[in-house]
Amino acid sequence: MNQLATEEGYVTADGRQIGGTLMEMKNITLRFGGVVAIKDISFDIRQGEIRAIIGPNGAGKSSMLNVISGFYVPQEGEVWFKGYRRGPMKPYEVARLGIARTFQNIALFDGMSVLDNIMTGRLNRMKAGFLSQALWWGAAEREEIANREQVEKIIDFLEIQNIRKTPVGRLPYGLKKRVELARALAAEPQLLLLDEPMAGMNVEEKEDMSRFILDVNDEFGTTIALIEHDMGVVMDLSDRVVVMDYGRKIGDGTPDEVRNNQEVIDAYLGVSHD
Amino acid sequence: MDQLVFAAEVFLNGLMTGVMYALVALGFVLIFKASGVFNYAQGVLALFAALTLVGIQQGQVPFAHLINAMLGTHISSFGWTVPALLAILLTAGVMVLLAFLIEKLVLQHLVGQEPIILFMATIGLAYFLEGLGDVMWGADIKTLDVGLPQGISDGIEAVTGEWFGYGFFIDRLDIWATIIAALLVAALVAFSQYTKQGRAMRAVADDHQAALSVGISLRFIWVMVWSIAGFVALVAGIMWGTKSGVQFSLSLIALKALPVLMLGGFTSIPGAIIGGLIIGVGEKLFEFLIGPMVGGATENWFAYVLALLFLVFRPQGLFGERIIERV
Amino acid sequence: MKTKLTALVAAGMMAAAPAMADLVVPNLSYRTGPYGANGTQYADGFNDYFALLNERDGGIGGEMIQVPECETAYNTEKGVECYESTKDSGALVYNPLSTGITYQLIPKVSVDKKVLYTPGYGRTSAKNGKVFEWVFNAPANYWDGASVAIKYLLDENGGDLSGKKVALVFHNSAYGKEPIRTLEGLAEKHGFELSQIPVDAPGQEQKSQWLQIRRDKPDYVIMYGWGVMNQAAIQEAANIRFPMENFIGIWWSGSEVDVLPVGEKANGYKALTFNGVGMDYPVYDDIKTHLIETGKASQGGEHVGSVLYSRGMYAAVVISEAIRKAQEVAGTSAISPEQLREGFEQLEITPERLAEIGLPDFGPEIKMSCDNHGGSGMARLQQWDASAKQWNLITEFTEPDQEIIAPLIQQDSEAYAAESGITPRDC
Amino acid sequence: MLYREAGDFKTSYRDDGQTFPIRLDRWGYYIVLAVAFGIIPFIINDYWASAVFVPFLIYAVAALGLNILTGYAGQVSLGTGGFMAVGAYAVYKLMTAFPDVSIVIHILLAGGVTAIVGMLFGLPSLRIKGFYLAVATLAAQFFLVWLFNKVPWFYNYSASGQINAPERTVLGWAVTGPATSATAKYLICLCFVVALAWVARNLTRGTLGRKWMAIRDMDIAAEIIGVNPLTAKLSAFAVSSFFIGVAGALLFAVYLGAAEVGEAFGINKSFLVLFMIIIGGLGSIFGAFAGAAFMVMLPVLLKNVLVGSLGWPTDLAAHIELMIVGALIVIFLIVEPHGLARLWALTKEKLRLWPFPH
Repeated sequence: MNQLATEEGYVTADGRQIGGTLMEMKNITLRFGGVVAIKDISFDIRQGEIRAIIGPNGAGKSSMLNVISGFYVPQEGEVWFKGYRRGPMKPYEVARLGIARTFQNIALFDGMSVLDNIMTGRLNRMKAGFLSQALWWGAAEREEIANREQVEKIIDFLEIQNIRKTPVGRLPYGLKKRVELARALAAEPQLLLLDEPMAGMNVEEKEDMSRFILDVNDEFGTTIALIEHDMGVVMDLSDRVVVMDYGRKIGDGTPDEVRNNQEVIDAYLGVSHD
Repeated sequence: MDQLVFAAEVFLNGLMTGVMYALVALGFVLIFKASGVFNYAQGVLALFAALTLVGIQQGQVPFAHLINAMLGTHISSFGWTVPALLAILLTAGVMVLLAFLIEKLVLQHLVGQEPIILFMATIGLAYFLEGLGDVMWGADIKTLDVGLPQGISDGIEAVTGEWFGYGFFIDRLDIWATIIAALLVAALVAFSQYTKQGRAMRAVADDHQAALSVGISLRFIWVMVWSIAGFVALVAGIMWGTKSGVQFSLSLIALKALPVLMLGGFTSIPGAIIGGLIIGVGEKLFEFLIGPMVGGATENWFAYVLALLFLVFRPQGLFGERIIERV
Repeated sequence: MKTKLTALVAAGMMAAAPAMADLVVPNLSYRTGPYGANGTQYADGFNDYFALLNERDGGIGGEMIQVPECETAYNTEKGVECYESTKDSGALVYNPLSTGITYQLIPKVSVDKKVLYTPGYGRTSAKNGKVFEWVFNAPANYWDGASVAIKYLLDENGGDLSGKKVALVFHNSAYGKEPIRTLEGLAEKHGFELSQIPVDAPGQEQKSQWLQIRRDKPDYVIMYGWGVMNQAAIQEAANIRFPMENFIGIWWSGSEVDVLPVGEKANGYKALTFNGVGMDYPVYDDIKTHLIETGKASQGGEHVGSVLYSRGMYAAVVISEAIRKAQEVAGTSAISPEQLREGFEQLEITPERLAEIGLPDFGPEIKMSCDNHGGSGMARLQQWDASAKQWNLITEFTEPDQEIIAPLIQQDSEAYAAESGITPRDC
Repeated sequence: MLYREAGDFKTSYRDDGQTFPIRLDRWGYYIVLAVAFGIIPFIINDYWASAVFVPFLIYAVAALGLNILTGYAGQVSLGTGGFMAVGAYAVYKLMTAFPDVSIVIHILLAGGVTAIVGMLFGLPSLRIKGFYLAVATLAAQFFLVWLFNKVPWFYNYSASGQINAPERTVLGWAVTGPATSATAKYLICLCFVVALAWVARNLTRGTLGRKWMAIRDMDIAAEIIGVNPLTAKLSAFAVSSFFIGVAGALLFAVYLGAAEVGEAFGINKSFLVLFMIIIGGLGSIFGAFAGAAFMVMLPVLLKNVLVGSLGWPTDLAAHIELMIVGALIVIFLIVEPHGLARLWALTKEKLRLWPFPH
């Protein structure tokens, strides 16, 4: 049952072909002052797969995601993306490499409409000069319409047509999460990071979101790395899972492998650590 | 050598001026800490307090001008004078009443609004109080005298004259201001440490939600904090009013306190004091050393530029809480 | 509903216009803002004198005078608004008591053909009537004041100021900077050393400036201040025990509000003035009977006799005399601004005339002409007596040093003419 | 009944993205323009120009500028007066140095100079946020005023430090200097306002506007989705300062004609323009206009009513005017913290649904 490990990739249980390494984390260590948030963790993310990072509260999952997205710079270790070692970068430079993300506590732009929020996902693709923008003439207008078409596709895909012009601040929680996903997708990322995409949702909303995640992966071929609390959802969605606890990696493999890992079971059942 | 002695004198005077700035800044900090409101009206509160003090002391009839204009009468004064101490107490009472009204009529309706909205509301309040002060007590320049001494301190001049061959100028009013400011801060610290209300105030400053959940009345705290800030404004008003008369420009001292706030942080009482001292000394020394080269009158902007440069390197101010960015 | 509201707003925006027949002399005053305390007294004096003429004489030459008041708060934009809102109602002459507003109005009045009368303030070089046809600033201007002050110091020192140190403490604005060139010229001529000490508005904190004065030990301090700056400076001077008799203020730095707050220690402070002070003038009997007792005095007459009240009244006196002259020249009582301008240019106020209107020796003799719009430039000194709480006149009217001032006026007015494309007229 | 979007279908994204998607709004806009260009110039007199229209138009430009910085990009600034002074002194230096170049070009260049100065003072915004930044911008305010007062080169070494606008013409019409007619003053300001409002609208609906708003709403998230905070904030400072510089240039050259920096461009200006955008509505082009109209007209209105109609003494009226303005600001914030623009939008929303309450 071991499908891992050839550089060429592997085939998942449901028969999808997974490619080579897209991102690789090598011996990452992250500290805040004296507190070690991540301790010497290595793993990889492959082209086209859905990779999950799970672990109990305080395990360091979010910090890990922030390292991947470039918001935190680890003290030790290397981050490789698309075959190049990534030096310390500003977050917006990371975004331009093709990494987009959503946030645990929804980081939408509340003052803007749904449409504008999603359009911000495409900011890096808009190249019209200042004068063209100021006069709304030539490149600026063409670009706006072309990108709007792309965005409308995503709006259709995520079934949020009827709230297009609504200010985001007025939306219910579940829809906000969906809009945030739409914004990330609008950037057409190579790697999509989802920070607890289903936190705080009811069962129905969770089902919707799971479906969208699978569809995104399926239809656009986007590589997805996600953090999630809900074990059941994670196991159903992901191809491979990294398990963290107290900043260490305690397991890595297919959902089935992880489920049977004794250390993981202990961590989730709350076996004391002393 | 002479330059050094002069600089020392300028330094000391800067410290004293700094205390005067800190007095104004203190009022800002108190309110900001407890209610998150950047109270632009603090300067006008000082003016209003000083106007009220003089008015009560001299037995002026409030709204005399308005009454005269409407009824065609010619009243101006009750014809009595009130002793300074009693007048100060009465004025403090007026400030408490004012705090109550501000809470009731303004703040209560703005709970939960963004800080910028609250800030704007206090600007509106400043306009209103400025107009009210003028209508109540008249716009002419008033002399405020509660018995504080003014003028050069002979003792210090003599002593320093003996030491350095040049007698330092220290204003006796400044010495008194320093003593009173020290007492005021000590009283504030004692109040917040040792009384129930003070502890409640600190709790609110730490965490609004948590304080509410343990049954502290936010409204009461706000009234209290504004009252205290009103009292601080009264003290500042007395000092500045004694120095340069009670009139419109008194409210502009707020502008002198803003760089102090930037430097010291909006939430720190020690910050307000240390910040005041740094600004006072900084602007006086700069005027003394660099001023002559660039044509003088640098004090209005220097404090701001100093605070700005400082902030670029330490965005949270001297004692402000460190900002940790999270996603 | 909406149209009604619009109409209401539109109606509210229209300024109420006085009846056209009277002589209209708008009073662009300021009773609020940073200089409100000073402006109030001046405005009262200005209003009261015209009110007196109306009450006692039935106006001037049978024409009643209207003095619509408009609050400028010493703000140039409000000043412009006041000017525009009053100019179409037959206004003859403006006296805004603000150098800033004066600068705004100088170009406007020449287009609108209104007289601008700025006694003791405004643009100094407006004295040159060849360039500034519509502006008058008699009896004295800022440069005259500086010169008279130095002349006084010369007298005090037996005609020799060489080696003396004079410090100029000034309001760091257009107004305060005015005397610098004159004083520089005088310093060169008389060999004294001039130091400049600017104070930024509002100026309630002047410790640095006075510490500097204490260190430098100038022999004399001359001050060009306004508002709270005056009393703060006098207070600080007292604090450092600067001898008050060596401290001279311009006429805008020498009123009761400037010295009273300082109390006893202001005793001996000197200031220039071009008008008389105190109540010892016969005109006050009339003001008492016609205005105060009938309740028609501005603000109940609480400021009658103060320095600034007297100065406001003096401005009104000059304007009313000019109106009289204009009526005489034009042969009609309902004069136009053009005719008033003529009246100003031919105005002559003799000591006899001043005595006649109940103000003997109240101001210097004024004689204007087509090219001299600034009169003689004479001013005198007054000194504060703190125990009696009154100003005493201590010198006679003194001529300024025209040798220094005249070329400066020539130069500045010509520069203005060149900049604005004005061809100076022949006189 | 008439105000409906039903039946007003959009068939392209271009139509959908236009400024006034509802037909009636579009008509309203054209009517306002027609009145502004076709009727007012013929009936305007000096009083209306000086007391109401010209200051309104100029402050509308300044409010648009500050609204870009504060309303769209979320950076509170109290340096508006100082930046207006930069525009005024820049246009003065240009006018006197190159008298043959068109004043329109001078005014635009003055805006450009202000943009550069604005960017310089915008640099600290990368480190300083919120009220700290607001107070920090006061450094610009005080320093610039001091500078223009102190360095004689800026005022061409005139004796008093006042600057005077000489006469300049556009198409043969004097637009600055004493001989300018009310119509010319009004029209030149109107042209600038219309052009700049259109530019502001374009910028705020496009890429740059979205970057600004993203920074305003959540700067960290904006950075993570790829907005460079440096360029976003500095471009906001630059564009905003350009507008404010143009407003300063117009205020001095067209409206005042003469100015002294401390008096005309003091801290009160900064507060006045800030009031305008908050009362009008942050992050709204319409709000800038509404706020400017409100703050320009209210004092004139109050003064005329209190002094003109009720005959109160001017000082009392001025004091009560202060109280009323202050109270109105507070009441406004309590009733509608998002300003006149929101009030207007809510009214329209109600109209759209009328006569059905929901």
